[in-house]
Amino acid sequence: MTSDMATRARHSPGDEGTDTAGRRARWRSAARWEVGLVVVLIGVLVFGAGESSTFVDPTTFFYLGINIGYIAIMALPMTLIVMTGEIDLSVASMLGLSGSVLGVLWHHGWSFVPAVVVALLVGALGGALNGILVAKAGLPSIAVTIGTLTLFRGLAEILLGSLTVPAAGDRQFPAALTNIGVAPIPGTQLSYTTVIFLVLAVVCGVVLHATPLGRAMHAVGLQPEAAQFSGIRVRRIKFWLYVVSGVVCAFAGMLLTLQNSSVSYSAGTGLELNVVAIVLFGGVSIFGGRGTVVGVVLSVAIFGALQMALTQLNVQPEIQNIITGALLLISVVVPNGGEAIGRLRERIKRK
Amino acid sequence: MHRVAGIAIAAVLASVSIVACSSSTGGGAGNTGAATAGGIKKGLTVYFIPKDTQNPYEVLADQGGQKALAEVGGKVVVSSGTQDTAAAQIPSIQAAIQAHAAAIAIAGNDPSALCPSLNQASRAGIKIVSFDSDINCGSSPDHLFINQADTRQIGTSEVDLLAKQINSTGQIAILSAAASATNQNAWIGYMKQQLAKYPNMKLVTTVYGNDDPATSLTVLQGLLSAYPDLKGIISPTTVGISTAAQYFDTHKDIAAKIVLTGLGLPSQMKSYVLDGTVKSFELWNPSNLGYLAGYAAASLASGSASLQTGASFKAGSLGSYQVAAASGTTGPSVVLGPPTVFDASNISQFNF
Amino acid sequence: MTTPSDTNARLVLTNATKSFVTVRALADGSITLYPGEAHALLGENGAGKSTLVKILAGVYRPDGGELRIDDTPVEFNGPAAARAAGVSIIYQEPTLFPDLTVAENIFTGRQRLGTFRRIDRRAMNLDANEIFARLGVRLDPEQPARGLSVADQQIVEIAKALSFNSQVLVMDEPTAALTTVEVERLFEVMRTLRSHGTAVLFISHRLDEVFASCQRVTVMRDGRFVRTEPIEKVTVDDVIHSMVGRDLATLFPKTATVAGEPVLEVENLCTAGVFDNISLTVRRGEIVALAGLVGAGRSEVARAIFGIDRRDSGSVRVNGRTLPNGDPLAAMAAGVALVPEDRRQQGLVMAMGVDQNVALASIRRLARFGLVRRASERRLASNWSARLRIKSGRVRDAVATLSGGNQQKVVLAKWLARDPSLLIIDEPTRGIDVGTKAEVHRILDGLVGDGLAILMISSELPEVLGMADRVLVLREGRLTGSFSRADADETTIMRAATGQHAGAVA
Amino acid sequence: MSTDTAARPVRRFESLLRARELGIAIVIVLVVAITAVRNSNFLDAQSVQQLLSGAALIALLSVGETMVIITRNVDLSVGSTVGLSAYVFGDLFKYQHISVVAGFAVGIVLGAVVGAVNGLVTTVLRVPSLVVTLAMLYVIRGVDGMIVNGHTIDPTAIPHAFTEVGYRTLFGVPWLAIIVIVVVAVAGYAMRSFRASRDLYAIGSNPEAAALAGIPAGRRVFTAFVISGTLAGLAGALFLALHAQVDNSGGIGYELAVVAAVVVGGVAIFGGSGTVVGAALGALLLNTINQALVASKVSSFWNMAVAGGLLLAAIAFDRWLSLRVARGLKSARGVHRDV
Repeated sequence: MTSDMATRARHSPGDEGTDTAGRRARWRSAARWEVGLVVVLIGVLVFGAGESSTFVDPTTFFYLGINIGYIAIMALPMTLIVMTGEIDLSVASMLGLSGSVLGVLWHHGWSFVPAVVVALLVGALGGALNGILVAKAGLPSIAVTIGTLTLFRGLAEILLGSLTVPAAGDRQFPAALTNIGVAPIPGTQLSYTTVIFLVLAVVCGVVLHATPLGRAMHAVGLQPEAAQFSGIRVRRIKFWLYVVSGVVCAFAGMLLTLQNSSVSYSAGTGLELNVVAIVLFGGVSIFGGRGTVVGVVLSVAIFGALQMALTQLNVQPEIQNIITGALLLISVVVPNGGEAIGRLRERIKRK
Repeated sequence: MHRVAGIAIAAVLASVSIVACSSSTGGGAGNTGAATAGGIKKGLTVYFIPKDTQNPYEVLADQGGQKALAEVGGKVVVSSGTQDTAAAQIPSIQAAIQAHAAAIAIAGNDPSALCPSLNQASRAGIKIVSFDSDINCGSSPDHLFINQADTRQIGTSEVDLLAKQINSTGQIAILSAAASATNQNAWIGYMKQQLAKYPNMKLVTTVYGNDDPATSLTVLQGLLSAYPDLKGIISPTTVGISTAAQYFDTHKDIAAKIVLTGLGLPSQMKSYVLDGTVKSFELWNPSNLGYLAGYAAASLASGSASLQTGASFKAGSLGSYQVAAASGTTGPSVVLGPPTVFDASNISQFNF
Repeated sequence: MTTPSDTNARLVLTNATKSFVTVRALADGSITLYPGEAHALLGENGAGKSTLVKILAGVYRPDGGELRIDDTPVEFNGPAAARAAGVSIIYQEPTLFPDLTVAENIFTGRQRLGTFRRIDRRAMNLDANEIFARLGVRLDPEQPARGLSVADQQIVEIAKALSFNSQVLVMDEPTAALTTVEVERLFEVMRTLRSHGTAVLFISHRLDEVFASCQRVTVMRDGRFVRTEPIEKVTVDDVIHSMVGRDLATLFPKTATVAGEPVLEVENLCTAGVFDNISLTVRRGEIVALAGLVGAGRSEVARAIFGIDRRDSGSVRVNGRTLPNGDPLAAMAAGVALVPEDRRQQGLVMAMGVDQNVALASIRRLARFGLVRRASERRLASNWSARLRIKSGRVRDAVATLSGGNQQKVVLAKWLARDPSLLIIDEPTRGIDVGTKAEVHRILDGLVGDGLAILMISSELPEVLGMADRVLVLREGRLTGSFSRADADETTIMRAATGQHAGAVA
Repeated sequence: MSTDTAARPVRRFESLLRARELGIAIVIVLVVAITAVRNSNFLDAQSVQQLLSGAALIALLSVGETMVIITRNVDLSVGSTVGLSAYVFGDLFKYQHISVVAGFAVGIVLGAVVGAVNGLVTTVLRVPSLVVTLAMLYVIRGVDGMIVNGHTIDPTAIPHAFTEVGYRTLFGVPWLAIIVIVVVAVAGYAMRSFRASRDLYAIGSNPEAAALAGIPAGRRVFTAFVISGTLAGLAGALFLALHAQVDNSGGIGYELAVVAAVVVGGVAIFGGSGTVVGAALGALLLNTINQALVASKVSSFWNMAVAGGLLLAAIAFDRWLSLRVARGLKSARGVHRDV
């Protein structure tokens, strides 16, 4: 019987007192989540430093940036979209598609800048497609973006097929730019992707936590109807978030292409789930309205550092999968655990 | 674990048996005597970075490498991801750099995407050896490609093998791995050249099974209904050929019409060859490939080998090898030897 | 509160209490139901009626008090238990499964089984038809509940109750959304049930119905039992008096004002299938009430004016400026504010603090250099909390922790903070305790005094009569009446609303 | 009176719902027909069998997925479960030489256990199933990898009798397909004819009402997950039968393919409506498209793009349909509120 109320508690804003209490609990736990993440991060760092002889090494930081920077960048628009209660599973495919667009144009002798511009435009268009289907047509975003996930990757495959650009006889991408894959920013150990991510993260954080727009996003995620009745343009916000997501992911595609100084249609295959994992582990509620950019940044750092440490220790990659899954479970179980226990007590009391 | 033990024994047996046949097929120059770690430093660490840690073919190669380094008193670290992506291999390259490894032996998941990281490695003084699937980084980094068999030779011999069985006439198709798979694409390139010699054989299409049984099966089935008059299929990938073989095995009528050949693991293909579903196919010994890669890496790291054309080095029980000149996109390379053709007569001797 | 002669009573609830984190919803819930008798439960919103109902339904477990059925004490640990004990509830908003068929909705979890415990659809549908026959209605058991009219949905709910052959049937404002004909049919059904000895608890705001069809009446106020009387012993007036508990003047402090120039001018507003050809004007300093039955399209008109829904045709002018279609922001910019019907879903973001909710509609004004300043937010919130006497802990507390009345005040604050020229307020005092109710009314009165124009939608006749300068009545999407404060009274309005003199019914 | 006025559009609505399966079937026929025009022998027994056996696994998984999605949940762990079940089965074959039956049992039990974990965490802790099953996707894939540990189960290890489940035909229908058709038929019938299964619809259709009706939502949802897991386990066993080989990559990416099939099959992603038959047909359609493309000599590069486009079209079509119906109801019903 108690479990019946589950769906209710989740699907309608709380009315009864008990419900309210639960909501407050979750509210507080959300506030505490970042603290928990800091602890975990410290734990990972200590573990890495203690176990791996090469972990405490300036290059580690650079490599970490190389490995997770472009994924982290995709996690930012995802954060905003999840904040509004939607999801975008097409991010990784968009990364691949934009890369392929750049690749095919480059292959046909376009010069770099116009090719990049077109690729970013494709990103905007793809995002707009998601936006129209989700925000304007009101279709469930999970279904829509599974569709575009397939579509975008498919288009990428049509564009490049078996080609890896630069193919034999092609020009190499501008060395000055592909340099971001091999050299940190002079005088630092920061990869360019890291800095770009951090800058975007700050922008994202300010927008989400300190502007009317960000407040609107919270409202939309928590209670779309109430938001609409407060003069918030719910559909418009969602639409543009998808466009932004498209552009940012396309941009990530450019970065990855330069970082690898090459591109093939399969670039970034399957990363969408990693992105979602990062965002959720960052404490962003899958139902929207709750979460912080800080949390997501911490989550990125944790996943990145963990991967570095485990690879250096040559731990089976399978273990890394398991840890990812475990962290994800923890991120939802911990905040709900308390309530669950409470409910069990209630239940026992009734018996 | 009993399984690991089993595989290890298998590997040893395999290499021994190959020694026999490789000398018979006139592979590496003579001397199949006991290995001597000629001028190779002790205690070298070589990072083996396979396409992924699970692919059985790669696992055999890794074990070959471990065997080689064991012989010269060094050690192998096998490191890679669970999926065949460049992104999964880059962290391993970084780990190798940070661990100041002596050399890296890598099977590239992507011809170019790994180059930046490998460049860093080589600048850090790490010798680079690629095996199974070459990387294509233009000038740098310098690296030695351990070619399982001369790329051209694989392409041509596949076609010849098929031609023999369908007496050089009819439609044929190729069932490959991923569309972006470097070595498959290279071989297919040479197959097309070789087909010019057979005016009556027509390559109708190439389909891609992404080295996934399910996908391979779907495209194979589509292929069959698309080209009813198909006479032969070449599948230059172990997953592709075994999937096709399994399908033919259960559809004798098709097996009767269509000849299947390509590159496959004897262990996976044995039953099909013995019951006649597949007449013959090719492969080399993956553990020998790894073994050779191991020696090459160790020798380069010890300065006892160089990338100069004609430079030679000793590869333990496989004898000594010569560096072949760069040709086309392939840089300096050594060739393990011509692929072994497996058929009912010899397949039982191999257990890899 | 039970009289000794209650051995033949079917259900007796005595001194039930229930309180939530912040609110005491029920202080003394007592009622006695007799077989074959229709018993009216009267009281204003917030009087504790629905809490009492939910206790009978087994949804809430009372903190105190006793419930006896057929003279044996019972404790419900869930709706199922209540139903098992023969108590069925028909909620104002029917609770059906849109994707299941009518028959399945009736027999959820009790479908007729054939061999191998398979559902025997034919038998099930026959049962359903048989029940419908008993109720004298025609419904297709095979059709999905999605798309049934509210009236038909209620019929399904009643059929469900019948299928339990419940001894007690509780109907929570079943007629609120019904047309006269449908109401008639419902009363037919009620009579049938009574003749079978069912005890009926009937909750309604329409006193005429109550007096027409009930034998006994219980009045509640502020969560407390007030009195139970045989219907013939009481008059409409003293019932109202005991409901309100004070003379209307204090509850509806309406000071006479002179209407100024028109603020809102609506002409021939149409939305196919929702409302048709609505024209109305609201002037500075007057409260225009939009009366009518639930579902008559009043809220929809409000939504269309504010721009939540797009209108098919017609024009909306505010202070002379025509509003673009379907654009709430434009409406807000033109000085329109909408306090919506459903506070929890539409009015507030329950998980946000009082401050953020108050600021939500004026957030852009509060921003400087595009950045929200929490301090100014909090200042705004605490100012309005003071002015509207909002009782909350810290202004940062989530509004979910506030009582209904205070929540409503927060919604008001949110809109008044924009100092609008037109306030559309939908069910201003639904679910609010009488004390706060009077406050809200006082606030509204003050606002019109300061020259605000108010369009008030209310289902509570006393409120309409007490607060409005003019009353417009909506029935099934059409304006069917317009009365001045002087000549508006219960009967005239109900007539217009139910169409008794408005000719044929759809 | 509204009873009558409401009835008519509702009829149309219902018939449209019924037509859903028909619609997909028609599309499948169209695709086959068009392909057959371009390539006559796309219609011969062989090809048809290939269409069936090719779609079988996804169709099987879509049955369980449908039950889960109908309750407003989702199961993303099926792909990993298939891989795990398939490998463990094969491993036991190869090294413990267990019987086929025992192997099936093991695979199925494994799946059931995974499903139980999903169900427990989701219902007891009230955690969004999307997150839970996403996490399980990683965990199981990892565990699978550790068990596989670089090995592969190759055809030599698999008895012929078993692998022929994938190909032997009965009256021209592959056994594999027969098994799946039976499961779909049984499930389809059960979803119509048992209280518990109607509860699933109720829960997804209106959670609050389900609570008031005293439906044990927790237990029902749990069961749905267990069934989904169990079928994934079975699918794993059949995967081995079909391919006679498996390594750590078995079933990678199936989860999205299944969800896609279910959505194309007309199951509402937010629960309440849809049928397993529709979902299975959705799987068949997607597979048919893939094979049709190759068969009609379109470069296989186009497969994904077409599949994606089709998926979007299906979702959009559903929406358009429901909007039309809603409008129909409104105008017929006058001003009454929606349910």
